[in-house]
Parts: sequence; C-alpha cells; structure tokens
Amino acid sequence: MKFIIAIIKPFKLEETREALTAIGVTGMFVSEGKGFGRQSGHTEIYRGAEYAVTFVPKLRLELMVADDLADRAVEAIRGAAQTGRIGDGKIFVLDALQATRIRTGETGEDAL
Amino acid sequence: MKFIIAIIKPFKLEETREALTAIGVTGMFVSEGKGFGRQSGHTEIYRGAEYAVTFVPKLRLELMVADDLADRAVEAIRGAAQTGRIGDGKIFVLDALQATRIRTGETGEDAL
Amino acid sequence: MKFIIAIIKPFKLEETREALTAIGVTGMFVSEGKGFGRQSGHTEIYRGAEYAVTFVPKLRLELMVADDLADRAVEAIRGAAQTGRIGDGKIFVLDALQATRIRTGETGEDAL
Amino acid sequence: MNLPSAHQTPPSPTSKKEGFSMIHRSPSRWRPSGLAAAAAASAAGLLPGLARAQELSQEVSAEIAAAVAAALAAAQPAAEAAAEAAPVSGIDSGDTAFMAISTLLVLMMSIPGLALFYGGMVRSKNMLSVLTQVLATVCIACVVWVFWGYSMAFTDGGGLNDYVGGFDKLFLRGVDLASETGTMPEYMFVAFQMTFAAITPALALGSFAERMKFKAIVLFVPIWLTLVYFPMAHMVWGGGLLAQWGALDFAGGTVVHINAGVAGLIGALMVGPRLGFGKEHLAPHSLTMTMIGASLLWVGWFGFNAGSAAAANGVAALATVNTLVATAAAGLAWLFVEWTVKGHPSLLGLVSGVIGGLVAITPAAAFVGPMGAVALGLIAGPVCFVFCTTVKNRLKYDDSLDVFGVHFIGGVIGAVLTGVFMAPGLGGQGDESFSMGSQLYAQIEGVVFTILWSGVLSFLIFKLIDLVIGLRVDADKEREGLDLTEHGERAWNL
Amino acid sequence: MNLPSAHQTPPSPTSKKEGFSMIHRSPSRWRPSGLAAAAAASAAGLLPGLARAQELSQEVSAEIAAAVAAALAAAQPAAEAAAEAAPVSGIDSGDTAFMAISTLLVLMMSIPGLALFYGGMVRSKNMLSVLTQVLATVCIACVVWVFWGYSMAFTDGGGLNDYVGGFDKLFLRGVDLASETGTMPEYMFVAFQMTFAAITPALALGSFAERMKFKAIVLFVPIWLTLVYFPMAHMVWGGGLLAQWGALDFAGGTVVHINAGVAGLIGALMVGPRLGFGKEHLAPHSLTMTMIGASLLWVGWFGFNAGSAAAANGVAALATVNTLVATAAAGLAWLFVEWTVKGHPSLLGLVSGVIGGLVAITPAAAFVGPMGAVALGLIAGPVCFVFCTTVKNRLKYDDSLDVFGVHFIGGVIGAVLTGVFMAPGLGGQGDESFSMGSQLYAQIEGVVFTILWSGVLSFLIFKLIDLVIGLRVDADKEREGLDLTEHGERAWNL
Amino acid sequence: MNLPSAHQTPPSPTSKKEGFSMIHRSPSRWRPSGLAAAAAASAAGLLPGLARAQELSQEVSAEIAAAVAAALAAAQPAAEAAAEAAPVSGIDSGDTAFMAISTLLVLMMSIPGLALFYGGMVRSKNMLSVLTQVLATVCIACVVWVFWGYSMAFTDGGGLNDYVGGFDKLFLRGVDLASETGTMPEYMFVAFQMTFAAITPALALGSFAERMKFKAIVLFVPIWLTLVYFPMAHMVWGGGLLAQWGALDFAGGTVVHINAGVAGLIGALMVGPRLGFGKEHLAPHSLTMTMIGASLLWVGWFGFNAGSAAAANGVAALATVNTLVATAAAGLAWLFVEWTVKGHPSLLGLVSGVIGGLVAITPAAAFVGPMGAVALGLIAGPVCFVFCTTVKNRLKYDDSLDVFGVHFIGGVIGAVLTGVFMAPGLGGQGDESFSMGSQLYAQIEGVVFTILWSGVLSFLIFKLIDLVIGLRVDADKEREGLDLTEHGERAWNL
Ligand SMILES: Nc1ncnc2c1ncn2[C@@H]1O[C@H](COP(=O)(O)OP(=O)(O)O)[C@@H](O)[C@H]1O
Ligand SMILES: Nc1ncnc2c1ncn2[C@@H]1O[C@H](COP(=O)(O)OP(=O)(O)O)[C@@H](O)[C@H]1O
Ligand SMILES: Nc1ncnc2c1ncn2[C@@H]1O[C@H](COP(=O)(O)OP(=O)(O)O)[C@@H](O)[C@H]1O
Repeated sequence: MKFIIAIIKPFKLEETREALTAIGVTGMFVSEGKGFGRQSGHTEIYRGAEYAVTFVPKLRLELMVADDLADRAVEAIRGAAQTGRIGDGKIFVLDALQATRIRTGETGEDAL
Repeated sequence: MKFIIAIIKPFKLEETREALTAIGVTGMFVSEGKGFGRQSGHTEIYRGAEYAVTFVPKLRLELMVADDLADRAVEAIRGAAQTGRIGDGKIFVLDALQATRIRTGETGEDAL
Repeated sequence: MKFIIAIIKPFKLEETREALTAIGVTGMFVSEGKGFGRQSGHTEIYRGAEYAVTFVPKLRLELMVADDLADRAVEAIRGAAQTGRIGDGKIFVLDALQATRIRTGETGEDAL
Repeated sequence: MNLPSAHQTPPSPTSKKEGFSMIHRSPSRWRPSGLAAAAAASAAGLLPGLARAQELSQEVSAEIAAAVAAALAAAQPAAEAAAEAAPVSGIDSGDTAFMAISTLLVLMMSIPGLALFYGGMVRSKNMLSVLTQVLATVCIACVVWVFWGYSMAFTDGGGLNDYVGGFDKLFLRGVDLASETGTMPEYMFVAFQMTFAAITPALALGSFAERMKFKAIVLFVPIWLTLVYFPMAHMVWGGGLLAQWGALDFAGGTVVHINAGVAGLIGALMVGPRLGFGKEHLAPHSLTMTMIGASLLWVGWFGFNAGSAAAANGVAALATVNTLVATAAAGLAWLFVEWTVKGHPSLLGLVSGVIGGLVAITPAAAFVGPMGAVALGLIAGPVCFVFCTTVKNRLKYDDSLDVFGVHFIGGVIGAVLTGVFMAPGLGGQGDESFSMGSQLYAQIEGVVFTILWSGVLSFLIFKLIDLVIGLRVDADKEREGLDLTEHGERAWNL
Repeated sequence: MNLPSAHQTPPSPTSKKEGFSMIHRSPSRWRPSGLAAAAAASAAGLLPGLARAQELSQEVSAEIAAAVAAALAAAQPAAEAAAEAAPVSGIDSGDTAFMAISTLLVLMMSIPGLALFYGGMVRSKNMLSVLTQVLATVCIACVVWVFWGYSMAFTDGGGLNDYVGGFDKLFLRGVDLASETGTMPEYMFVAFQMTFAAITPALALGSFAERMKFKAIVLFVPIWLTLVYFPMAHMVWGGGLLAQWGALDFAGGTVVHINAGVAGLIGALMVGPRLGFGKEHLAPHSLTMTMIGASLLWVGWFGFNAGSAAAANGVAALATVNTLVATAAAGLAWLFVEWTVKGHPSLLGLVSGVIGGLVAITPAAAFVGPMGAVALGLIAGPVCFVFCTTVKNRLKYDDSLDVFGVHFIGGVIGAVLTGVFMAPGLGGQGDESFSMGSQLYAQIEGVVFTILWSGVLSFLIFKLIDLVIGLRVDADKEREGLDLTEHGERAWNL
Repeated sequence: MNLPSAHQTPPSPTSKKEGFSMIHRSPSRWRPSGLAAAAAASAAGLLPGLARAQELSQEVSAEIAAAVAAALAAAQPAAEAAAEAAPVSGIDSGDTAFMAISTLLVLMMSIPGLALFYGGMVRSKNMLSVLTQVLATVCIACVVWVFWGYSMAFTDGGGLNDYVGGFDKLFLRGVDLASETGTMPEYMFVAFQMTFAAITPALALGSFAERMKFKAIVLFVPIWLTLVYFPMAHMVWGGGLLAQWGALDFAGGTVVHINAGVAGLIGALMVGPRLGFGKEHLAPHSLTMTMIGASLLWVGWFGFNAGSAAAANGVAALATVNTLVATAAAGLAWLFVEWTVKGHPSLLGLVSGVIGGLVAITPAAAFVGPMGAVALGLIAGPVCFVFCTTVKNRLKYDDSLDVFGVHFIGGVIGAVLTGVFMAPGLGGQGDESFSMGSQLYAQIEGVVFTILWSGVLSFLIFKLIDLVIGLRVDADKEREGLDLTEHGERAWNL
C-alpha cells in the first residue's frame, strides 16, 4: 500500500475529492494548515505594526491506497488541483506497512 | 521504529490516549480534521441554500513507537477507539528511519 | 528523498523556518495540534468542574527534502527549536518514494 | 406593607394619597377634588403601586392636595370645564420614556444577553441550539402574552383572584391608545411586563441545555407560562395571594428567579445528566460570549430593577445605585473567594458573581440602602459559589449552566434578606412600622410558596411532555451536537 | 389622511389643533391664544405631524384649548408678560430623552447590529469587509447629512418641493440651541433622522457583499444618498409627493426598506454572482454573530418604530407592543414553515423571520392594533421565506444576504397591508373616515413609485461607478477574500 | 467662564438665575420668591452648573421669574401653604429618565464595550485576562465610589478644597430618596458619576495589557482612583482648582482621557515591552470583537457626552449631533489617510479614528457647533494616526493598545481646540465675552496640570506596587498566555 499526502489550494478540495472518488478511492482525511514555498504571502498592517505573513493557507489531504491505485491517485489529484499558477502544491508518496479498520479489525487493502 | 497514524472519532480521544499510555507509549501528537469515507455526512440548509457536507469531523493521532511496541499500539487503539459503528476510522503503520528529541539531541528509541 | 516531520513549540516557528530557509529548504507545511508527552499540561476550572488538560499546544512541520539535505534539515530544526526545557518536541524522518509538483507535474527532487 | 414595588398592588389602596400623587405632576392632571377622587379610584383599581412607589419620598397629605386642587379650580373655571369635557391624560412623558427604555433593556437581557451568557458556556456543537431556544422562547412568550398572558396576570380573577386573573383582556381587548397604567400608557405597561414573561422561561433553559429536544422546549414554554408564570405574576404583582401576605418582591426575585431556578432544576433532574457529565471535558466554548452576555445582562438589568419603579424618580435612582453596587460586590466576593480556595481568579467566577449579585438585589432593589446592597452582594457571591461548586458536585445533578445555583440561590438570598436590610437601622427604606420578624416571615412564606408552586407544576408539565414526545434527544445526536442534528446548522465556520 | 406618522407632514396642517397639542403639555408652553396661534403656525411649518401623532388619543377641540389658555391668561398677567419678554421653550424633557435614546438605538441598529447580522452570514475571509463597509457607510452618511442631507430632506424645495427640499439649512445653517421641532430640540431631530440616513444604504450592502470593491462602495454611498435617499425622505416625510398622495409610512417601510431592497437587488444584478455561487459551500461563517446582530436590530428597532412617534406617549407605546408581537409572530411563522418544509427549525430561519417581521411592521407600527400586528407577522414570515428560498433559487440572482427577499418583500407586505390592518374593524387606528380601498390604492402607489425611483436611479449610479472605476474585485482577490486583499487584515486569529 | 458643563461648578454661582431656571420647569416647583431664593441658594451649593447648562438657551432675567412667581403666589394661596408644609420636589422625570439611560450607557461603554474593543486587539491567549481586568476594575470602582469616592469628588474639602473634597458623604451618608442634584435625584447623580470612575482606570489598562499581573491591577485600581482620579474629578467638576482656572471640560477630556492616557503610558514604560514586541506577529486576535466594542463605545458615548448635559434639552441634543459627526469625520479621516499612506483602508484604522474622534469631541461636546465638531474630527483622526504609527514606532515604547496615542492625544486635541472652536465666529457656543487667547490659555493650563498630576502620582503608585508584589508575570507565563496562567481558563474552544 502507498500513503499519499497532498498539499492543495483550499478551494480545490471539492474537485479533488470528486476526481479521487471517480477512480475508486473510498476514503481520505483532510486537515488545514499553512504552507511556505514560492508563493508569496501578504502583508498585514495593524495600526503602526506591519507583519509580512510568509505562510499561505493550504489544505492537506492524506489517503492510503492500494499499490496499483497510487499512480492514478496522484494523477487524479494533479489533474483536479491544478490551476497552473504558483502555489498549487505538492503530492508526496510514501511506502506503508499496514492498515487496519478500527471498526472491524480488518487489515491490509481490505481495511481501505 | 514505526510511525503510526490513526484516524478516530473525536470523542474517543481520551480513552485512546489512556489505552496507549497503559502499554507504555509516552508521547503522541493530535490534530483535527475531517474525514471522507463510508460514513455519510449531513445536510446543512441556510435559507435557500442546501449543502451536502460529505466530510465528518475526525481526530488524527500520530505517534512514533519502537518496533516491538507497534503491534500492541495498533491493538490498543483499535480496542479503545472502536464503537462498532461505521466511521470508527483507520490505523496506518509506516516505517521510519530516525527520531530526534529536540531538547537533548538524543536519537533513535531514546528520543521517544 | 526524505520526509521530515517535526513537532515544535508554537513560538519557535519563525526561527525554525528561517533556519531551514538558510540551508536551502524551499517549502514546508505547518499545522496546529496538541501534543502529549513528558511536559505536563494544566488545570482549567470552570465553576465547580476541574479539568486536567494533558495536551499542550504544538505545531507540526512537515517537509520533503532531498536525501543529502535531510541531516542538515534535522540539525537546523534542532538548533532553532530548542529551548532546553521539557516539551521542545521531536523530529521524525521517514523515507519517501516520490514527490510531484501539482502546477507543472515535475517529479522527484525537481518538484521540491 | 407600606413599601410595595412597582409591579405590586398594595393590599388596601389608599386612594386619596394616590389621587394626590397623580396631581402633583403635570398641569394636565390638575383636577378639582371630585375628579381627583374618581381618578384615584380608577387608578387604585389596577396598579396603584406604580404611582405610589414613585412618590415614596414625596407623600403629602391628601387634605393639602385637595386644598391645592380647590384653589386652582377656583381660579380656573374654564380649565375645569375643559377637563370635564375632554379626556384628561395622566401620562408623564418622562416616565413613559423611562419605561420604554426599560422595556427594551429587559428584551436585551434575553436577546442577546442571556442567549450569549448561556451559549458561551456550552460546547460549540450546541451553541446554536441554545441561541435558538432562547430566541424562540422570547417569540412564543410575546405572542402568548398578548393573547392571554396579560389578562391572566393583570385582571381581576373573580373567585380565583387569589391565584390567577381573568379573561377580561384576552387578546388585549379593551386596551387602547387612551388606556393608562400609572403615569404611562397601558400599552407600555403591557410591553414592559411582556419582556418579563419572555425572560423567565428562558432562564430555566440553562439547566437542561445540551440535551433537551427542541420540540419539547417549544411545548414547555407556553404551557409553563400559562400554568406557572402567569398565576405567579398575578399572585405577586396582580393583587393575588402573595401580595396579600405582604411578601415584598421589588423586581421579580420570586416570580422570575426562584420560579425559573426551580423549574430548571426539575427539568435537569428529569432529563438526566449530559453524556460524559463528570467524566469528559465539558468546558465552555467561548467565555468571550459569556462575558458579553453577562455585561449586557448587567446593563439590561437596570430596565428590570429601576424600571420596576415604573417612573423616573428617586426610587428608580436608588434601584440604579443598588443594581450597580450589589452586583459589583458580589462579583468581587466570588472572585476573591475562588482565588483563595481554587488558586485562580477566573473570569467565569467573576461573571457568575455578577449575575448572582444581580439576582440577589432584584427583590430588594429599592427597599434597601446602598450599604445594604453591598452587604447583600457580599453574601450572595460566596453562597452561590459554594452551591455551584461544592454542593452541585456532591449531589451530582447536572444543572448544566447553574440556573439553580445562581438564580434560585441568589433569588432566595435576596428575597429573604430583603426582610433584613430594609430595616431603617440598616439603611433600608422600611418605616417606623417595620418589623423585621414579621417581614422575614412574609418573605420566607413567599419563597416557600413559590418553590412548591413552581416545583409541583413544573414536574407535572415535564412529565406530560416526556410521556407525549419524550424530553431527550438520542445519544448519537447528543454526541454529534444539537446544532447539526436538531437545527441543521453549525455555529462557527472560521 | 388623518393618521400621519411622526416623520410625516400631513397635507393640510390643522394649525389650531397643533396649537392645543403643544399647550397641554407643560406650563412653559401655556400661552395666551394669540401666542398659541403663532406657535402653531410655526410648528405647522415643518413637522406638525410630530406633535400630531403624539396626541392621536388626546385630541381636544381647539375652542376648549383657547378657553383654557384664556382663563389662565386672565389669572396670570405676569406670566403673559414673561412669555412675551423671554423666549419660551416648547421642549418636553421626557420626549427629548425619548428621542435621544431612539437616536442611539437606531445607530446601534447599524453598528454593531446590522454589521454583525450581515457579517456573520458571509464567509470568514470577508467578515471585515462587511464590517468596514457598514461602519464607513455610517460615517459617510453622518457627514453628508449635516452638510446637505438634512437640508435636502427637511426644508422647502421651492418649485421642486414635490421631489426634494432646498438648501436653506446647508451645513445646518440656522439650526441652533433654541431651534425646536415638535417638542424636541431641532438638533435632536437632526440626529434622529441622521441615523435613518445612515442605516438605509448600509442595508443595501448585503445584496452585493463578498465581491464589490470598497472604493466602489465609498463612491456609491454619498451619491446614492444624495440622489435617491434624501429626495425619498423629502417626498414621504418632508412634505413632498408621496405625503400628498396620502401614502402612509409610519417609520420607513418605503423610504428605508423598499428603497434599500431595490438598490441592493440592482447592485447584485450588476456586479454579478459570487464565484462559486450555486456550486460551493457559501455557508455563514458565524451564525452566532448573526444572532447577536439580529437581536440588537430588534432591540434597536424600538428607536426606529417607537421613536418615529417623536414623543413618549401612547402612540409610541402601541408601536412598542407591535414591534414586539409582529416580530415574534413572523419569527415563529418562518421557523415552523421551515421546520415543516425543510425538516429542521433553523436559527437562521428564526432570525430571518424576526427581521422580516420587523421590516413588515415598520410602515404600520402605530397604525395597526396588536392583533393586526400579529397577523402581519404571520403573513410576512412565510412570504419572505418563500422568496429567500424558492424564488431566489429559481431566478438564480445572487442577492448574497437576501436584502431583497427580506427588506424589499417585507417592506412591501408591510406597506400594502398597512392599508388593510389599520381598518378600525381589524383593530387598527383608522377612524370613521377610513376607506380600505382608497388607502390601499395610496399605499400601492407609494410602493410602485419607490420601486421606480430607487430602481432607475440606483441602476444609473452603479452603471456610472462601473464605468469609472469598476464595481468588482479581481477573481483572485475574491477567492483570497476581501479582508486580506482590500483591507489588509484578517478577522479571526484564534 | 460662562459656559460650564454639566459636571462643573462655575466659580461664582448666579443664584437668582438658578432659582429661575428651576422655577420654569414644572408646577410642583413654582414657588413664591422667598422659597425660590432658598432653593437657589441650596442648588447653587453643589452643582448649579447642572441646571445652568440645561438652560443655556433659555435664560430669562430673575426679575421676570420673581414676577411670575409672585403672580402665581397671589392667585394660589393654598399652593403656597402646601409648598411650605410639604417637601417640594425639583425632580424632572424626563431629565431623570435621560440620566438613567446615560448612566447605563456609560456602564455599557466599559462592559462589554471597552472590554471587547481591547480584548479583540490582544492575542487570543490573553483575551480573558483583558476581559477580567476590565470587569474587575468596574466592580472595584463601583464599591470604592460609594464608600469614599463620591465624597472625595463632590463634597466640600474644607482647607484642601482646591484639590480634593471631604468626607461628609462617606458611604453615601446623608444621601437619601429625597436628595436632589439639579433636576435629578442625587442617587442618579451618584450612579452616573460612578460609571465615569469605573471607565477611567479601565481605559488605562490597554497600555500594559498582555503582561501585567492581575494582582497588580487589583491593587492599582483602588489606589489610583483614590489618589489620582477622585481629586481630579473634584478639581474639574467638584469646584476645585481647574474649575476656578476656567478650564472647560464638557464631558471628561482631562479627567478621563488625558488622565487615563498618561497613567497608561507610565504603566507601559514601567512594566516594559511585551516579549516579542517589534519582532513577532502580535496581531489582534479578533477585529470582529474590536469592532463590536468600538460600536458599543460609540453608542454608549452618548451617555458620556449628552448625559453630561445632565438634562434632556438642547444642550444634550447639540452634544448628540456633535458626538455623531466629529466621530464620523475622524473615522473617515484616519481611513483615508491610512489608505493613502499605507495602501489599505483597514477596519482597525477606521475604528481607531472613530475612537479618536469620540475622545476629541468629549471636552468640546456642547461648546462647539456641528461644523466645529467635524473640523475637530478631521484633525483628531490624522494626528492620532501619526502618533499610533510613526511616533510610537520611533520611540519604541510598547503601549499595547495605543491608549496614549488615542486617548491622550485625542484628549489633548479636544481640550485645546475646545478653546478654538467654541468661538462664536466658528459656530461655537462662546458668547460675546469669549476670548480665544485667554480660553486657550486656560485649556492648556488644565492639560499641563493633568499631565503632571497623573504622571507623577501614577509613577509613584506603579513603583510602590512593583516594590511590594512586582508588576510583571514570568516570561514563561507571558508566553503561555495570561488566560491559562493567571485565570486558569481559555477564551475559545471552538
Ligand atoms: N519541500 C516541501 N515539503 C513540504 N511541503 C512543501 C514543500 N515545498 C512546497 N510545499 C508546500 O506546497 C505549497 C506550494 O508550494 P509553492 O512553492 O508555493 O508553489 P508550487 O506548488 O507552485 O511549487 C507550499 O505552500 C507548501 O505548503
Ligand atoms: N483510504 C483512506 N485513507 C485515509 N483515510 C481514510 C481512508 N479511508 C477512510 N479513511 C478515514 O477513516 C474514516 C472512517 O472511514 P469510514 O469509511 O467512514 O468508516 P469505517 O472506519 O467504519 O470504515 C474516514 O472518515 C476517513 O477520515
Ligand atoms: N512518541 C511520540 N510520537 C509522536 N510525538 C511525540 C512522541 N513523543 C512526544 N511527542 C511529541 O513531542 C512533544 C514533546 O514531547 P515531551 O515528552 O513533552 O518533551 P521532550 O520533547 O522534551 O521530550 C509532545 O508534546 C508530543 O507532541
């Protein structure tokens, strides 16, 4: 199994989820955070104080997929989350050892 | 060492933490997010607009454990976080290369 | 490539980011959460009810780096995030298979 | 008793004095003595206490009043003719302005005041349920009040008059632009009292927050108002039993706070404790909201207490001072006791003391002096503290937002100690005929009656609703939160 | 028509009655009949409706008034001398206090009331943009009002008087400490009306929230006030066309709500729908804020409605009762209809009904009886519900915060049904000369005129601004949110 | 000076005029000239300025007054007898209602107004500490005020009368239901002034927010009130030194704002800058809360400014208009300057300008005309902007929430320019005897004295507290946030 992590622009979540569902991904976990990269942040001014905010809001998807689905999942994310403008994000793939479904105790690909 | 990620129902955090402590896990990190899976979401209606919310709130635990503790940790989580109803979540195990304790610079299992 | 996860004290973010930038890291993702470990939490009292809060607020950094940068990145984080007091956090290193830049489709170290 | 509050009808209206008290206000009300007597008689009918409390400090013998009136009548025959030919208004624009602002202040106490005070204390997944419950309660109460509540509280109940009013003013029949109550238009009195009817059941909601079905609440409010609140209001302010007993309640210690506190506790006991109570972290989701709510409650409480003087006069001014200092003293007392006992001076403690002080000064508002008010606050704060912390933890009932510990206990302290601090020797407004013993007896009698009345009837109402539709949501819904499951919304999407 | 509201100049001022109505208030205004007539004449000049509405219930024939005055004059030659020698004030302290509080209540409706009500409904990335827009609108309106607005609304416009006032009081020229309007200082009247000018354009902002340039709004507000609002205020309240037609608008149904609703819709259509409208989850970011805002709107609306009586009297009291019960009824009606149709009784539904009810009762506030007010609420709630849900979804225009569905529709319902529920047979204040047919005609005429006036001129103004600087922010900025891109700030850093 | 504000005792009370001013209000106060003189004498004793400011526009010579009284007395022998036999009240219900609402508006300024305005600007980990500090300050001030503050401010101080009052009214001794101040009950005056004492130290808290020990604040407030505020109030409003100098301060520019601004700055300097100041992102955690707070401050400020007229009259109305337009102008001025200079029109800028304008108009509220008020606002906004941005950044002191930059600077601008814009040629209320030079001198004298008095004494008080218990929390606690470490709570659990 492969563990995929994707950093995307927040407003791309729905399209990305649909693209993943379309290729058979049945589950994922999404969390919020802020990214640092080429995309520049913004400046906030509060009375006299100016703050250069270098981080920009991003969403982080993580999903475990069967080995044979991994490439297609990466491709699906790339297709859906792309705007072509700086800051679109990254997709990382890690190798995984095991998955367990808490409800039933099933393991391996059955757990996904 | 093994890196364990668990997606659980939010109200199961305390029980899960206790179960892990009981088997000797001394640290973990918890973050909030929303999960997509078999468990269905809900519908929100704001005046005329109806939104089908497909994501449900979940917690994500991550913890690094010594190799020999990994199976027991998975078991502990499974035991504590299980309600038997859909949406209980998953446990993923990844292989890890290294751990460092920032305070002391210790590495390996000493860092945990 | 190596996937590095660091749990740090929240007010150490800016210094850590600068240290990483200094050694050539060009991107990372930050999320908020709460950690459980040796550092003790606090007690909150609301009228009659006392709650021992065992979790303390932490930040989680994750970054993918080229293999040859990994050790220096760990070192940079350790140097910047250290206060010497309990609760400084951990750095975990995992092996990674692949990285993709969503915008361009570049893969591997080019994607970082 | 000779110190009735604004809401209250004294047992034997002294019509002549009333006549004068209306005379010495504005020329449009100068009337020859014959007219004065007639006016007095009608004024004495419904709410003479209003005019009376206003004039506490200004009472002049009726003989002099008559002399003044006679002299003027002699000098102004045309005026007399005019007065007889035309309706003469007893409305005082200053008092009316004062009651208008008091009315909306009491509305502001409920929304957003109480709604935020309570809402901030629940978990964020139940925030909207509390806001919706409070606002819906206000809406229901307004409608029910003009339909039958006002009539049940403030008309003559005939044979049942000891307990409840009658149906003469159903749907506000007979109230029109010319109707007057004291020195204000009757419509203003209707509106002012409406806001009291709105906040009382809303107060009770805090006890059983985070688990009661919305449907149950929508049933509870009108039934409880009809069977419990309207009769209580009649008994205390409308000339019923408690008024006759001489129990004093300036602004609603019994009718509002003890009444709501008892109903809340009964509801909490019958619906049972929240899932996770005593185990999980049920911390307030936003003490910021709670603090805003408490502040608006304090600000609005002037409408409640000073407004109960029914006029912009010295009595209202005394109530204003007392509502400031009793509250401040109670807030500080809770804060310092908590600081000593628990190690931290918390904001929740401070605002809890503030509310406790407001509740305690309510029945006493213009009966005690400012130093009596400070003393009352210094007592109320710590006693409420003990109830909300130690006692509740011992007895293990889940009164979610401490309606019992703050409103019931604070209300009882205030009601009983009114009988103490109104002693002239303690700076209070009791006159030479004041007897602490008999007043205390009357006060306690009133409290006990309220507990029984509200307790028994509230129990029966909750029982009935439980049988018909059930009081409590499913465990799953409770866990997911009432906002999403009952109302289909979410409070914060930050 | 014989039931003008506070803002309104009746077609033919009945100066003698006005003279009396000023007399029977306070001794400082007792004047021999000659003075009375003079006072009446001057009072009749600008805003006699003020004094008149106050006295609805107390009208006495002018002959008697004259007799009273004569009698007094005979008894008090010195007083007469004094009155002639010195300026005599017609100020009533109670009425002035009442108008002061009404003024600040209407200010509170805008800030923080409306700002929060609207702000809570947008996404958190646009929260500050809404707050800034509303507050800036208020500031601009205040300044523009004292510069030329007051003069354009409330002075004689000479040949153009049917449509707009003149420039006699530019920069408040001629208004001083001694100027009076009705029974209040003219400065207070200036302030009260200022707050109406402030809230009206702010209401419109909700339609095109989340995408309009701040610069465009800063241009829109003063131009729209000058070309649309000030003339409308003059036409309805300042003695212009609509007043002459006999269209009744107690507190601003046409001038404020229909006017703003139309302007909002035009703006929404011209700026186009938000990105993601109909596709993405554009859920309110904090219904908590929306509920606080709605509550403060309700509380503040007493300034709006009761304050429009311009005096603390029975008329104000009736408006107070109606503003409570119509609102409550409308809130409940929306809630129950939504519960039935959509399955959940939502807080947003309840507060939307509340606002719809407030809007609907505005033009009718003291013209209908309390039961008429309840009926009005029961109609307004569901009709607004249908417009905000079904109709808007069908027509697919993006009126972000339903200014059209609530303020326009509610305003029309209220304006038209005023012509129904003021019928004496339905408990309203119409007198024996009341004819439902002709009143309905006048009401509808007023509504149609307002739609045309506001619609055409608002269109031209938006068109102009669009050509000069553009109405809409870039798509990227819209996506990132107006807070960061337009204002350089962020609403919540929790 | 001949234009004292409500709080102020003019140097030489003109008792006869005062006598009349009380006479021409309500029949209950018509008295034969002998009584009138007596009443005037007593009224002149404490606060004749009250009655005087009310009547600015209505002054009539005492001879005529006497004539009126005499004529009436002749016609009404019985009335005279009555008046002699019974206590005659000078209470005006309209004025009393007005002061009641003003009182609670000033309370609302502190809680929740100021608390939210400040709380929103700190980081979320310190939110509750700000709320607790403000609320505790209010509570402490209320109690201290009735214990000894009122007496120290508003009684005769004997030999020390230039600087401070005496102890005649300790614990409100001698104040009862019959006591009157001007046309209101003395209790109402006590309450109104209490709220000023409550907000002043709370304003100072903003300077040293996010790092001061709660214990230090709890000590600071009562000591500072006793040594700094009560004497200042006496010197300006209670007949002390500054009143004698002729320095004008309508509603508290020196006593409240300059005083608090100086104390705040001293505190900020002594406790030192926050950890991370100038390096870390110390952004406001919720500008939403700040905006709510600013709005409620604006709304409440009518109590502050118009309430300082002590009566519902033309003076109050002028103060109302000015409090609207100066504020609006200052808000816009800051906004546009910031937009030009920094590139973004921020909400924080707009509300900062609003508060700056409110502060600046405070001393001038009814002394200047509306156009003078606009000018004052247009000056105050940009000057405060420069101080809060450039000057503070240059000098690198950490006045956390810009109490100095807004309240001190705004207060000085207002105090000094009162001496300019009250010129009749500039639309102000100065009369023919007005001399800009000498008035400016008096104004500057007052400002300088306040700076010295408040600066020196505040320094000594902070020094003392620092020595005894220390001013500042540990670095670790500061980093974790005061909410958890000092109060054991957390503001938001969303
Ligand atoms: N080396 C990295 N490791 C982890 N996350 C990264 C890394 N580089 C970039 N990111 C994430 O990807 C986001 C987008 O990257 P950025 O360099 O701004 O633009 P682009 O995606 O177009 O290359 C960043 O905001 C950050 O969250
Ligand atoms: N393939 C996956 N990768 C990552 N997270 C997953 C995956 N599948 C499910 N999850 C997470 O687990 C949660 C529970 O899964 P779900 O299918 O709803 O029920 P169950 O746990 O009973 O199988 C989801 O909400 C999601 O957060
Ligand atoms: N085994 C672990 N796996 C994952 N995170 C851990 C683990 N142990 C500790 N942490 C994280 O590191 C943080 C700091 O650890 P702690 O034991 O408190 O202090 P120290 O870093 O000084 O050892 C914890 O709050 C937790 O978030």
